[in-house]
Amino acid sequence: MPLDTSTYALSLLRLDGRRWNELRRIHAQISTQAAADGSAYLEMGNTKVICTVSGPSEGRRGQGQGGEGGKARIEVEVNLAGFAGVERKKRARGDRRIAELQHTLTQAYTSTLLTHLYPHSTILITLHILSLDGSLLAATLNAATLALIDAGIPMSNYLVACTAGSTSFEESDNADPLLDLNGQEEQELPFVTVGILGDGDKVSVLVMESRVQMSRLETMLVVAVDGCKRVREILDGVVREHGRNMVEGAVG
Amino acid sequence: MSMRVGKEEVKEGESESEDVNESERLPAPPKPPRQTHPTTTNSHDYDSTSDIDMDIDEPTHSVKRARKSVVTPGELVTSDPQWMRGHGTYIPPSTTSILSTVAGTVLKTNKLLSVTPLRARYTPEIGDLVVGRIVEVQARRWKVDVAAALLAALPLSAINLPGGILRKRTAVDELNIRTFFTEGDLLVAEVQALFQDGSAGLHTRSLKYGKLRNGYFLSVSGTGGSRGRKGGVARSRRQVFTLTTANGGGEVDVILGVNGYIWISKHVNSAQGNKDISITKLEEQVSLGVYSSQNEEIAPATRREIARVTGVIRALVENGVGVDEDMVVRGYEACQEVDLEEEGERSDWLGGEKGRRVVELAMGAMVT
Amino acid sequence: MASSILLPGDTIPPSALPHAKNPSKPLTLGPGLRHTPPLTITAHLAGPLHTDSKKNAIWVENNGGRYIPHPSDLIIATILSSHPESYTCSLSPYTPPTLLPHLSFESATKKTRPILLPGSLVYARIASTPSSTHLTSSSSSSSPETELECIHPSTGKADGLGPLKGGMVWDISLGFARELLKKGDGVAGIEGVKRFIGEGRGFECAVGRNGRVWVDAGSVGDTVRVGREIVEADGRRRGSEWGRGEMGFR
Amino acid sequence: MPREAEPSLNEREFIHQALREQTRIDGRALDAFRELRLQFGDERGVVDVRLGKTRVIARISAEVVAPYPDRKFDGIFTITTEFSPMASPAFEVGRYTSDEIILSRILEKAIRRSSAIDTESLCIIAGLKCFFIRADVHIIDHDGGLVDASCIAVMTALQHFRRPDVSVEGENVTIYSLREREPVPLSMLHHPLCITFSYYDSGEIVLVDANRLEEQTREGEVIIAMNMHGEVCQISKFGGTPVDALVLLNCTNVALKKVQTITKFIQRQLEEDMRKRDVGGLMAELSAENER
Repeated sequence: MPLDTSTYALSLLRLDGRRWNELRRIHAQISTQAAADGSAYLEMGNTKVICTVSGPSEGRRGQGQGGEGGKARIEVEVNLAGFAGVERKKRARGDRRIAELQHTLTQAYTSTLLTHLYPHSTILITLHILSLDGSLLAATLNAATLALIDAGIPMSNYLVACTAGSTSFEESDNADPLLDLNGQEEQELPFVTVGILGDGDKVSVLVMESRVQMSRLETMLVVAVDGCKRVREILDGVVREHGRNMVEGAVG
Repeated sequence: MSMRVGKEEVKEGESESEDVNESERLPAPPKPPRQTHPTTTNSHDYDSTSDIDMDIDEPTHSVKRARKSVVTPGELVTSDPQWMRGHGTYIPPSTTSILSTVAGTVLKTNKLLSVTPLRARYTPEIGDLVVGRIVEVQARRWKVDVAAALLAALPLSAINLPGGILRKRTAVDELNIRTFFTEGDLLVAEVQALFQDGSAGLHTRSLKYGKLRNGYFLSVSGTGGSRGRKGGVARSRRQVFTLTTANGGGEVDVILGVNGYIWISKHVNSAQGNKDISITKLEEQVSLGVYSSQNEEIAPATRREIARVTGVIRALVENGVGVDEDMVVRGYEACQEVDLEEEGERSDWLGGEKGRRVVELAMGAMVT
Repeated sequence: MASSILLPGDTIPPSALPHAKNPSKPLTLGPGLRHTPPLTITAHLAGPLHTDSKKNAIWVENNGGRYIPHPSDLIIATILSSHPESYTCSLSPYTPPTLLPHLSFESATKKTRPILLPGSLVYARIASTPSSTHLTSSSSSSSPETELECIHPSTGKADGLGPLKGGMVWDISLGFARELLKKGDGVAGIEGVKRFIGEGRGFECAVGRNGRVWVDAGSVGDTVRVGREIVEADGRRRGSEWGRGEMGFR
Repeated sequence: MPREAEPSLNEREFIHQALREQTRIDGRALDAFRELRLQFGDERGVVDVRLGKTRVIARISAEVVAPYPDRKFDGIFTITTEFSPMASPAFEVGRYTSDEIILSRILEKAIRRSSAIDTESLCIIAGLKCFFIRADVHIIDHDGGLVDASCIAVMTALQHFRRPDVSVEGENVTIYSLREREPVPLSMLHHPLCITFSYYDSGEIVLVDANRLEEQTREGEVIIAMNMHGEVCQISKFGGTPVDALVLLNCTNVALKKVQTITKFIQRQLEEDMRKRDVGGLMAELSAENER
């Protein structure tokens, strides 16, 4: 807390020079991996994620065919590179945090993709986190959305995510909301990750891991939903740009 | 305390009224003290895209324009109830508007609206000529990878058994199933049936189809599939053709599987000159070598030309040009021209700049 | 009828055997009993001993948790998947999957057979069980899986069997399910159910020996009421056992 | 191999229809919990929680160990969960299901990360000795609501537990046995509890404390952990059908009321247990004093 609030109260500028409602730079590319059915590379500030999608295809042997109820099964593999953080850390394979992340992505896309169109098949989403500076869940969701669009897998709408925090845990008057926290801010301040479907207020994913007064929650949620809409615009722009190139500029 | 939350009306796709809606539903983001909102920098960069959004809202407009423009998932294609939804679209519950579910171009066939994705895995259709690879041998059928969502099935009863078309399938054939096709074999086949889950049933009951040898396999899948997508195999009148190559390479067969799998091989004159031979004779002849996995002798010059054709197709795909007979022929001719221009040491590699020149030349030839 | 409580290993005294009216009728041993030649009968389940002198039968009543299929049991099965010639069905989580041939419905032919999606319910009879060393499996076939049927094998009539539409399913104990189906009061055990439910209500129901009751009383409210009454009756019935079984946790 | 029975289409359809008519198949109101019963063991820190047919046992144990080198002033507190196949055919020994991962992660976030236990108070000598408090959660019977029941079990057991008293003289640590000194309760900073909301029809119908059948037929869940002072400790909505943001905010309000009710219930039960123990406890203390 002291880290951020002390300077923030004076200058209204955050550690990295942003104002409260500014996103970090989002850079995204799609169709980056020729070998995959769909792929994307996404940077949200210093968080860098690469995602590939393979499928829908016949699942691996011995795992049963597809998901339940004649729908495609979605599998997610997240690989956090050892060099992603500040310190090199060797992570155990059965890391529960990663398992939870995989579960979240699987659940989120099971209800977003139109999986009933591909019975008995499996869609595998593989994510590599190359650099980690906050917004891990949000960045993986955004990257996976782009890669799934590239793979041409039908979805009801964009699933985009963003984080929002608050400068104080307590119920006090002078707490301000913050949009899109970086790694340092995430360690100090309470924050939520919100994933919304489309451009309404339909919340698909909501994860908060810090202790905060419930009155703070509403503000954080509003700011995050607003941020998601801006992220959606940016991602949509990337998809359109790519689409235009594919439709028009065949050569050059 | 009531746990039931009244449903508020959801307005779809009205981006202009979004702000008004939002303030009714959720309180506006609070303003921090002594702070004026800077306008969001990001939205400016993408203003051009929102123009397209609005145009597309007009149903009549959208369909005309959509041939060129790209729609993205969740985008309103039309709210006119007269359209029927096809592939790549969906209608949210309790509305009549059709939304896109993929990024692609709108296609209208009569009253059917569908969105063709920019890129997707191959979706089998009856009558498609596909190149496939056997991945599994079961009791009375093979499972074939055809780059679709599910493996295709090739029943033992749907292949030409040695000894003639009319021969009945026997228990011995079932036991010797691996002598026809075994794991890893490549084959060319036609999609005969589609099953309920969308997987394909194949057959090779024609002399055109069967096991592949004497050549080279190339996959352009991922971009493969239907409706002449850019950078993939286009469905066209002829998927199989023979190319007379230069440099003493002789004739080279090209099989463009609609599924994005391509086979380029030495042309073998098995039935040549025997045009008037009786069907049964032909069958006998077929039975001799048709399930052989042994390559014939292929001259180095032929091998080189096979590689050159492969390079041409790869260059076409890399530069986002649809692959069909016409383009491959033009590409091959263009390649020879580029080769002539080149002086000194010649490179047969058709990547990068040279590939681009070849494709440009081939495209130029098409325009004139 | 219930005389004494047996424990596994107990020997049945000859005095407890039913006094058959027709001495030529062989003694039938039901579940929970084992015959060791020449004349010893031992219990291998715990529960009260029951005898039926008319049928010259003797068995141990046991409210065991796991359903084991026996030929001619009526059960409620859930369709798991469809295959070229049959459906695979589940009777309970611990029972191996069973087969229900597509043609085993009333007036079903290759062309007109009921299409049942996975998750559909059927009321069926067990036609055969895999051959085993069980004493009761006299009529079993050599099929490796339990087979079901939804028609009477000789008449070809459904007799109330077939797909169950709508309604709701409740789980009851196996002993209660047997009790509801006892005494041949109609096929579906509806008379048995009515003994426990207040009069004056119209409802459809089917009792499966695998511990499931299907009820449809028209409206949601009535179905819930009937279903809960059945479940509560089951709870009351074994209430005494359960009350005692409630072990203080130390 | 046992396989968990999927609800049949009839059951799914019926449950949905009933919920649209504000009816639950077990007759509860939509926002009602099942009957909650707590049973304490003879030993301190053992609790048997029953929520309807769901049954969870939690046991707290303490030992003295060396603290982690990077956290010299903190004691250690871990929560482990054990899913037994006796609870449900869905559980297998040695196979981690996503249920298990989610349960352990939620307990971790709700109780440990929100610092329900003051780990600094567990430190005996900085960098050398500290208490290692371990909460073992065993799932005995599974009829839905595992997260809620497990959280209640751990929190109740932590409050019920007494660790041995210690005294420090320089480098010497004396740990007193139960006979020597009355053991001391753990220092708790707050009492978080989890409330799971299950929703249907895109959030139009929201239930608390769903049983297994309702869990299997729902569209999604939101797990909210909070304490009775209105501090939210974690929220988890792992995908599922999207719901309106307002529904989620409403859930936190309901969660607060539920948490307050359950916290008070736990408090009453603990006090009652104390009274029961006190009869003997006071006697024991008196007799010990006499001996002195």
